[in-house]
Formats: sequence, structure tokens, C-alpha cells
Amino acid sequence: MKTNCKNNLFFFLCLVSSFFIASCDSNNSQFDSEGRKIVYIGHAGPLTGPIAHLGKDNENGVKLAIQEANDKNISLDGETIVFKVVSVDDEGKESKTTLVAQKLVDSEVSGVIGHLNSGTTIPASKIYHDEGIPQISPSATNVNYTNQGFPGAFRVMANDKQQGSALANFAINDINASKIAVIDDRTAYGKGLADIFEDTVQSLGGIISTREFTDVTKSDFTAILTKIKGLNVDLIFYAGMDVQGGPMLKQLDNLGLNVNFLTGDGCQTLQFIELAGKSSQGVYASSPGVPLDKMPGGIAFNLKYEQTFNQSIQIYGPYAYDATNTLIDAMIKANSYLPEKYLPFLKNIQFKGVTGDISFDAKGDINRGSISMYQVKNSKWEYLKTLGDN
Amino acid sequence: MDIFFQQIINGLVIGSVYALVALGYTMVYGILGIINFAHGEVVMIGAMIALSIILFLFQFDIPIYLSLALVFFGAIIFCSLLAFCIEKVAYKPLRNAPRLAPLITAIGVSILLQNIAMLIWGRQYYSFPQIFNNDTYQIFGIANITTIQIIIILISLVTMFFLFYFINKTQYGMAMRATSEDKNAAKLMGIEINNVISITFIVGASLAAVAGILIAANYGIAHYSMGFMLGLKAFTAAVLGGIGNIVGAVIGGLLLGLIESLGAGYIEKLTFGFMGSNYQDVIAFLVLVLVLVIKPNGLVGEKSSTKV
Amino acid sequence: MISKILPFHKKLKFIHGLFLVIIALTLLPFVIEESFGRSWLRIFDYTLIYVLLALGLNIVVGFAGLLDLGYIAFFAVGAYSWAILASPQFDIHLSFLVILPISFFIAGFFGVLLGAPTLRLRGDYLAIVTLGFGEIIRIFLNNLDHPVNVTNGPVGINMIDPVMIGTFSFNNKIVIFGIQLTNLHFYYYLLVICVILVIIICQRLENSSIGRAWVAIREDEVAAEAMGINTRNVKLLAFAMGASFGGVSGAIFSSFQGFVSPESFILIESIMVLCMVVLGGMGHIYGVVLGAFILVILPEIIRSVAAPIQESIFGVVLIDPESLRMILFGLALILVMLYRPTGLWNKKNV
Amino acid sequence: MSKNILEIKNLSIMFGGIVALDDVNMVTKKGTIHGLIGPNGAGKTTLFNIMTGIYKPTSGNVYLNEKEITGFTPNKIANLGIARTFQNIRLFNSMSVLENVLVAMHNSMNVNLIDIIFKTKKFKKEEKSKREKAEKLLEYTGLVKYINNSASSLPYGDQRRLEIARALATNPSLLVIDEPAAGMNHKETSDLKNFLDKINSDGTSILIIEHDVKLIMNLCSFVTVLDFGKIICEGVPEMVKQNKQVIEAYLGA
Repeated sequence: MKTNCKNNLFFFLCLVSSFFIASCDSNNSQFDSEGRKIVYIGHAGPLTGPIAHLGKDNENGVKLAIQEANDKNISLDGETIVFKVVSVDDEGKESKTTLVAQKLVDSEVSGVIGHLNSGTTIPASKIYHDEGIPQISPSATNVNYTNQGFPGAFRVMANDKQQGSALANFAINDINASKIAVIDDRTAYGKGLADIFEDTVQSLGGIISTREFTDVTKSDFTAILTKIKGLNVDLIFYAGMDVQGGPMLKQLDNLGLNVNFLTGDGCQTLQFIELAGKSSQGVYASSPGVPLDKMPGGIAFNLKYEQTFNQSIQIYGPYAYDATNTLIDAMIKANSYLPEKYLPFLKNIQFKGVTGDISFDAKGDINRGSISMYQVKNSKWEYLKTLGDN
Repeated sequence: MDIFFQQIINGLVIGSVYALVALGYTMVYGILGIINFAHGEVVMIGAMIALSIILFLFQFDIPIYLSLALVFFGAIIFCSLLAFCIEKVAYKPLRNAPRLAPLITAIGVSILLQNIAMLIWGRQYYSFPQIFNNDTYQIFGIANITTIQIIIILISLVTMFFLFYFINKTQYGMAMRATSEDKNAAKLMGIEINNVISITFIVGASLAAVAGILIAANYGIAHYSMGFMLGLKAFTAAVLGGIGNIVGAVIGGLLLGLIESLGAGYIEKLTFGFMGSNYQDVIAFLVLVLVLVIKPNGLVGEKSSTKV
Repeated sequence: MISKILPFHKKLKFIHGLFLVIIALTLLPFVIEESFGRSWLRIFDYTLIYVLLALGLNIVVGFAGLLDLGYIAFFAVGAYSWAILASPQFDIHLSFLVILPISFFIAGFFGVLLGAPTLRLRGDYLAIVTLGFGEIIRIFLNNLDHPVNVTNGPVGINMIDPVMIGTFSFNNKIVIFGIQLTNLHFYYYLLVICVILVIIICQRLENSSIGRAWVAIREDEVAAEAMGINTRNVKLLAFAMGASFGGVSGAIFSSFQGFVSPESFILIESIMVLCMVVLGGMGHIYGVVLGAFILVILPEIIRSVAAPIQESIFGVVLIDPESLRMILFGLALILVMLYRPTGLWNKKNV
Repeated sequence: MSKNILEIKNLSIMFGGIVALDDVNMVTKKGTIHGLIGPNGAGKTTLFNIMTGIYKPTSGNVYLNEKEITGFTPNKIANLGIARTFQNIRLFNSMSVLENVLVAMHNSMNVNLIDIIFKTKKFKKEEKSKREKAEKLLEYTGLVKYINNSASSLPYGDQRRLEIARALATNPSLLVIDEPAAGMNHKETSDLKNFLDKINSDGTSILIIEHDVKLIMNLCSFVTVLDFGKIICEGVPEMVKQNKQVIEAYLGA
């Protein structure tokens, strides 16, 4: 046992020392070279992993907003301040998200923009809440995020409820579907969207013939599609991502089953069309917000974005940009970067962003949750109309 | 009614896919008694290589059949080399190591291959070009099937018979069986067991390459992570049929495919709406457990009597 | 071991050593926090959770030699039993003194449930069946949101209660002579205590007739049975013990995280834990602990140094940290097995 | 109490059509050393595997002390008092010599999980007494010098001894030994003989398979000869020696 003790001790010492070898990230000096007070704004999103491009897009949005803010030489409560982004990578994984959230807390950010998807946003929000740090997600749409009753949790994009019900309305009123089959991909996103769609359809008098499921590891959907074929429905609604929606449509064609296909923003992408090939013709899809060219400041922003990063906007960039500006605007109104001071102002902010006017309801959801509908016409997404715009 | 036949067809197609991959698992297991976890990734590599070759060939206008040949040839060669190296590097040194050691290296290789593939081809899903003119046929007007699906079913059956012949009738086959029975004895009989093992891996990898191409062509999609789940299912199929047994692998594969498609189609009726297609895999695994509880060596696996 | 009657001065030495360890363990969180910040303390807490898991799996794989590829299922069972028994989900809020034992036993029960049908199976058949079992559990958790909602399905269960001792919640912050203690610290201590308990239990099992029976089965089942060992019961016991430890660590995980969803219990997690056991040194308790530390902490170190280093050298990030991490992980598995097939720190070379 | 420790009645077993044992009847008297000989493939080990529960017979019964044990599980039979060694040595190689013996005492340990986890007095006492018992046994079998070496490190002859010691640790009423002298030199063989005599004289009945006919003849008080799954002859060594069939069987004529 004595030797074991030695092992123990030795082993823990090794550990401790191994920490010292590891690089540590204590990046918060209080003032910059010109003696301006540094205020840290956190950004969290998947900077690596399957959807890294979307994460980068958000990061760019934040960076752009910060740049402009710094050019204005804002001074809060007497001292000139300069904003600095602390960007962390949650890999889009729940298992990592709390770790990076903690990193942001450690580097004493006064506000957080992020995370990108609901799966990461929800667990992280608890940590920010515990530290009293306000958080605005540019793109997390799951309803639970704002249902937790955290005063500091906001989002600038319509949530799944708004999108789901908009889709249901579109299915019933515009496609005039009566018998509908629903497929979801058993992710938080897919389930959330599909549940709300199902409820709304039923409340509108539509019939859900069946609810089928797949999961993100699958690429063969023939079994469920065949089952749906047997029920001769007049619309299939799929809540999931493009990489499966595409192949699904092909298999739909192979089975000789041609019905209307409606889907959410997960499939409203170019990849979807590429993967579905000619089968994508006529597919309907929704996407939160409005297309860039329909945004109040869309064109101008697009120009600016492409000049700064010489790459084009993916999806959520503008929303991240607006989220950041909203946060800064609240600070200016409160004349303080201290969360407890500016949070009240953030709660009832009225901000004109490039994506539209931004103001939050009691929960922290955006008031004007607009949803746009698109349809594939000869391998292009064509804008149809914007719903839920009230 | 017509749905039932369609489901059978679906089951046979995906089952044949499993069977093709399962053959690779079962051969390696038969010889070395290890689960070659990396096999699924070899399938993926096969598909990705094929994709690259196709995209490359698109630049010149070569007759489709020539380019097809090139695609298959290239993928098979590459995968064979890959598998050959994997065996030499990761498994050969561990012939006499604790049983878990080769399993762990196999997992390591699989992780490695997947991430290297990700670095080479990136994370995006590629739409796999149409290499066959893929039209849909109607079988007695009650079920649809596409060209590729027919090819898949045929190839998997053909390969099974080929392998069965290869292993039971040819010199190498005999050597293989001898090696799987007792390596040392085989050595004493003058069999170069290293060659035998290498050949096993190469044959397995060639099948994997073919499987990879067919799968990618069938679903019209290829990406770096397509191999893992497929590998697992195929391995399940191999065990279901009785791992180490060629015929078993195919039977297991087809059975698993049918279970999945019929399960997804009818489970809701069977469970009075409590379970839906989301429990597809549960049925598959439950059947596996059931089979193994009743026949611990799989459906057609020969009984291994404990030598005392 | 302790049971040996040590002479007085040795005893003194032993107590002295013990004392040092206790001090080291008590101070460690503050050392970490000071030198690297809270995020590393959080990482450390996660590591301890994995240590518990690895120790549990070590009983099944390391001691009894039963290859289990679905171990994470028991982690999941524990996590969800806490999540359901202490959250707004059904508005049940039991104390952790009640839930910990419950999750211990539920997980143990599932362990037996899995063990029973697989007793007759040989190594690799067992592997695939356990793997299947793991998937089945995950699929159920992912789909038990209808017709009756138990788990919220893929969305997961949120707002899970922290550990409460009396009226004191682990989420409170308290300040003792200028040092702020947060939930990270409280969970650290809770976990350390659990780890130490589990280590002691494992050691005692190892040096008992049961432990010897496990090793005997691992070495030669036929001989073991011929020596009068009831292999069935002994195997089941191994499954049960291993599973229960997994359950406890799962329960703590879900209260610590405050949120669980099926995504945290995917197959790769099982493989991870298995790798911790094999890499560290199967059947050797401290080796397994080492394995867990290496496989949790090294990736985090890579995460925080990979990008900066690459930037400083090439000016750009060529390989993003995630894939680099996985590549190194894969390589590590292969190399260690090639050069240390019995693990980095196995019994032989203690 | 009966005088027959082991009784086998009309025992037959088939492996996929091949008859390995055909209507075997055999009796081992209490306190004796009973030899079982016969050419390779005669079915000797098969017989052992049936009486120790590893195979289930196709027909027939096995009685231990007049209690039927046919088809019992190996561990049950072991606990009822038959302990065996294996033709190809099956020790627990990674374990120490002492542990090998302790494993065999598993069932006589009356401690439960609670005792172990809380290291109760009972547990300590039990462990202590068992260790002493094991050490005595190793003393007795002359292996005490290796007590902490790993089993695999022992020389061949001593591995055989250890297997016997391990078997004795289950304190059996019948010890079943499968070819103990295989690959032993003269010295080792004669040591083995004395060793087995000692065990027997201390009250354990022994049933032994052996090819070394000489050893069998000096060791056993009764010999059974098996050929092609049938008993072709049994009796006292001298008589068996003379038997024509036996000689043929061995000369393979």
C-alpha cells in the first residue's frame, strides 16, 4: 500500500505539472496599447466539424459588428472602450459546449453571441445564466432555449414554433394538402419542428396519416417511404438536414412516388438541390428570416461582408451581426458594459438591424419572427413569400 | 399488398449491401479470429477513391464502359493495397498479443482512416455521379427496382458463390481453411500463412471496394463517415449468420436487410402504434440477441466443441 | 495491502503518505484554477467522471475479461434515472442520497439484464451483442417521447437539479477567506470521494475470492468451472458491479451538466471508455485511472494548443484541432497496442 | 457409507454419429487408486469429461457416493467432490501459485459481497485461514518455494504438481488425473508416483489416466482398459498385464 501511495502522489504531481506544460488561455488584459478599456464579447459556435462554415459565418458577422463599433470610439460611463471578440469552438457537440462556455466565462466576457445550434445553446445557456452573462443566439431555434426562464437568454431568429406553424399553414392553405406524412430525423431540431408542424396541422383540420422516423446515420429510407407510398398521402413533410433530404427525394422517385415534398430550413440549401438532382424539382422549403435582398439593409451588408472577408454570406452571418449590434446598442443605452446594468435595456430594446427591427418578448424570443417560403424551380431556390410576419 | 413486395425488394437490396461488406468481416475473422473494425472504413475509401477517379475522368471523354472499368479497377487496387498495409502494420505484430489488443488497433485504424479521409475529401457530402444509366423497372407492376439495385443483388450472390468455390475447391482456399483451423499445423504443412492472410485481406478489401462503389451509386451520395455505421451493420450480419462462414455472412446480411425493411414497415401494426420506424435498429439487434441465445455460433456457424 | 499487519513505523509512513495525498487532492482544484482558469477545473471534473466509468468497465473487461462494447448504456441509465427523478420533467425532486443508490441499483439491474442472455457467448459474439444492447438503450432514450413522453426524446431533459445537501445547492457560490467556491469545486470533491471509494472497493474485490474467480474465468473458463466456480453467477456479478459504477457516474454527470440528451451516449463513447481501460492497462486499477486521464485531458490540451501552434508556424490552421485530435487518438491506440499490448501501466510493470 | 466412490452405468456418448463411448460400466472403490489405460482415441478423456460434467452423455448414468450426478454442471460436480486435472495443463497462468490454489477454495469461502467490501472481521479471518490452508497444501505438495511466482514460470513437472495441488484444494473425495506423467523423465515420474501414493494414503481416492503402463502397474490397485470406447478388460494389474486383448490393443495388431 505504501508504494501505492507513492504512486498516487507521484501521479497527481505529474498531472499538476502536465497542466503547467499545457498552454493556458488567460487573455484578459484590462487596457489596450492606447489605454482604452477592453470589453470582451464572446462568440461561440462550431469552428471545426461538419458545420464549421456556418460557425465561421457567424463569427464573421460578430467581427464585422465589433469592427464598426470600435471605429465609432464608443465611450461608456466616462472611459473610452474597445471591444474585443473572444471566439470559441463548441464543435457543435453538447459534450464540448459547457467547456467552451466556461472558457468564455473565465475570460470575463460581458456578453455572448451564440451558440449556433440548439443542442449546444441550451446546455451552455445555463452556465452564462449562472454567471449573469447575457446571451443572444443568432440561430438557435429550439423553443426550449427561451423556455428555461433565463432572463439573459435572447434570440434574433424565429424559433421552431414560429417556423413549424408557418409550415403547417403553408401546407394546408397554399399546398391544400389534406393527408400528410411526417418524417423527422430524431434530432432535437427535427423532432421540435415536426412536433409543432403535426400539432398545427391537426389544429387546422389536416390529417397526419403517419409519423415516420429516420436518423442521421442512415442513408436508406426506402422502407419508410414504401410504407408512406401505401398510405397514398398528398404531402410529405420532412424535418431534417439536407444531406439526408437529398437522397430521400431520389429514393422517392425510384419508388415511383410523386407527391408534394415540404421541408424546413435544414434542407433549404444548395447542397440539398445538388444531392437530390432533378428529383428536387418542385420541393417547398421554409427558412427563418427573409432572403438577403428582402432585408432592409441586406444589399449593403452583403457588400460590406464580402469586401471584409472576400467570401459570401452562408446563412446566419447577418443575424450574428445584428445580435452583436443589439448587444452593443443596449450597452450604449445603459452607458455601461456591466451585464447587470445593461440587461434591462437589452430586454426592451428597439433596434433597427439589417435583418429587420429587433425587439424581444418576455421570454427573449424575437417579436417579429418572419419565415420565408421557397420552392425549387429548375435547380434553384425561388423565393415565394414571407409568412408569420406580424 | 404491393407494399409488402416492395419492402421485400428493399430488404433484399440493403441486405445484399450488408452481405457484400459482411463477407470481408467474416473472412478475416475466419482466418485471424479478430474483428477487423477498419473494414467499414475501407468500404468508404473505396467509394471516395472511385468518386475522385470519376471526377478526374470526366475531364476527358472516354467511353463509359472503359471509365467504369477504370473506376472499379482503381478502387479495388487501392483498397487492396490499403488492407494489405493495415494487416502488416496493425494486426501482424499482434498475432500472439492479448485478445483485445488487435481489436483496439482495429478501432484505431478505423478512426485514423476516417479522419484522414476527412482531411483529403473534406467534410461535405458529395453527390455521387450516375455511373450506370439508372432506370427504374416495374416487377409485375407491384414493386419498383432500379438497375443498380439489380446489380447489387446479383453481385453479392455471385461473389458469395465465387468465394464459396474459391475457399472449398481451390488450393488457396484449402490453405485458408487450414490456417483458420490451426496456424501452427498449417505452417508445419508448409503453408505460407502470412501469404494466406494477406490474400484474405486483399480479397476482403476488393469486395469492400466494390460494395463502396455500388452503395455510393445506389444512394447517389458519398462522404467520409459513410463507412462506420455500415461496417457495424455488416458485422452484425456476419455474426447473425455465424461469423467465419461465407454462406452465413450472406444469409445474415439478407436476413438483416429484410428484418429492417419489414420491421420499419410493419412494426407499428405489430406493436399497436407504440413503436414506429424509429425502432428499426432495435428489432435488428433483438433478433441478433435472440439468435445468439438459441444458437451461440450464429445461424449456420459450425459448433466449436470445447477441446479439453 | 493494508490488511497485512504492518510494523508501527511502516504504519506511520503509510498514514503520512495518506495525509500527503489528501492534502494534494484538496488543494488540486485551486492549483488548477489559479494556473489555468475554471475551464480546466471543469475539464478535470469531467475527467473524474470518466475515471469512474473506466473503473467500472475495468471490472467487466479487465478483471472478468468480458468484452463489453455497450458500456456507455449504463452511464446513460444512471444519467437518465437522475434526470427523471430530479427535474421538472415529472416534477419529482428527490435528494441525491436517494437517487445515487437508486441509479446504482437500476444500472446494476440493467447490467444483469444484459449479462443474463450473453453468458454462453464467446468473446467477440459478446462484443457485438453488448454493442447492440448499448444502441438499443440509446434508441429507446431517443424515442420514448411518444406515445407517452418519458425522456423528451432527442431534445433531452433540461433543468436537472444539482446535488442538494440539506438546503445547500451545489450551484450556490460561497466565498471562504477570499476564495470563491463554485459548483466546479463541490462536484470535484464529490467525484474525488466517489473515485476513492470505487478504487477501494475495486482493490478489495480484486484481493478477494470474487476477484480471483473473475481472473480465473478470464484466464481459463473451463478450468475455473472445474474448480467449482459458478461461472454464471460470478460473470453476472461482474456485469452488475461494473454497470452500477457506470450508473453512479452517469447520475453525477447529469446533475453536474444539468442537461442530458441521448447524443451524449453514442457508441463512440463506449469505445472511448474501452480504450481508456485497455490503453491504461487492463485489470490494473491505477493504470485504468491513468488511461482515463490521458484520453480526456490530452485532447483538451491539443484543442487549446493545436490551432495557436499551427498559426505561429504556418500562419494558418492547416488541420483543424478536432480532426488532428482524432488522428492523434487513432495513432496513439495503434502505437500503444503495438509497443505495449498490455497497456501503458499494467500490473506487471508496477 | 458405500465402498464405491464412483460408479458408471451403461454410459454411452456420440459425437455426430461417431460412438465415442459405448455402454461403459465401471466402478471405483473408495480409497483406491484406479488406473484407466488404453490407446489414443480410446475415449479415456471423454469419459473424464463426462464424469466431470463438461460433456453430457447420450445415455447412461454416473454416481458419486451412490448419488446420481449425471449431467450436472462442472462446478456442481466439483463441489460434490470430484476434482480433476487436464491432459494439456490448464493453470491460471497470470496468477501466482498461491492464488491458483486459493481460486480452488472459492466455494469453501463463506464470505459475501458485503464482507468483502467492508473488509469485515469475518472476511479477514476467512482469508487468513484460507491462505494458511493453501500454504499448508503447497508445503504438502512441495511447491511452497514458488508460492509467489506466477504459475506459468514453473518447470513442467511442477506445473503438473500445481494442477494436482489446485485440484486437492477443492478437498475432493475423488481425484481425477489425466496423464500426469506425460513428458516426465524417470526421476519426475517416480516422484510423481510417491506423491500420488501419499495423497491416496491420506484418504483421497484417485482415478488416473496414463500411458506410462509401468507407472500404472506399480501405482494402481485396479486397472480398467478402454479401447474404441469399449472396456476390453479390467482387474488387478498382474491379470491385466497378461490379457491378450490388451496386448493386441497396445501393439495395435
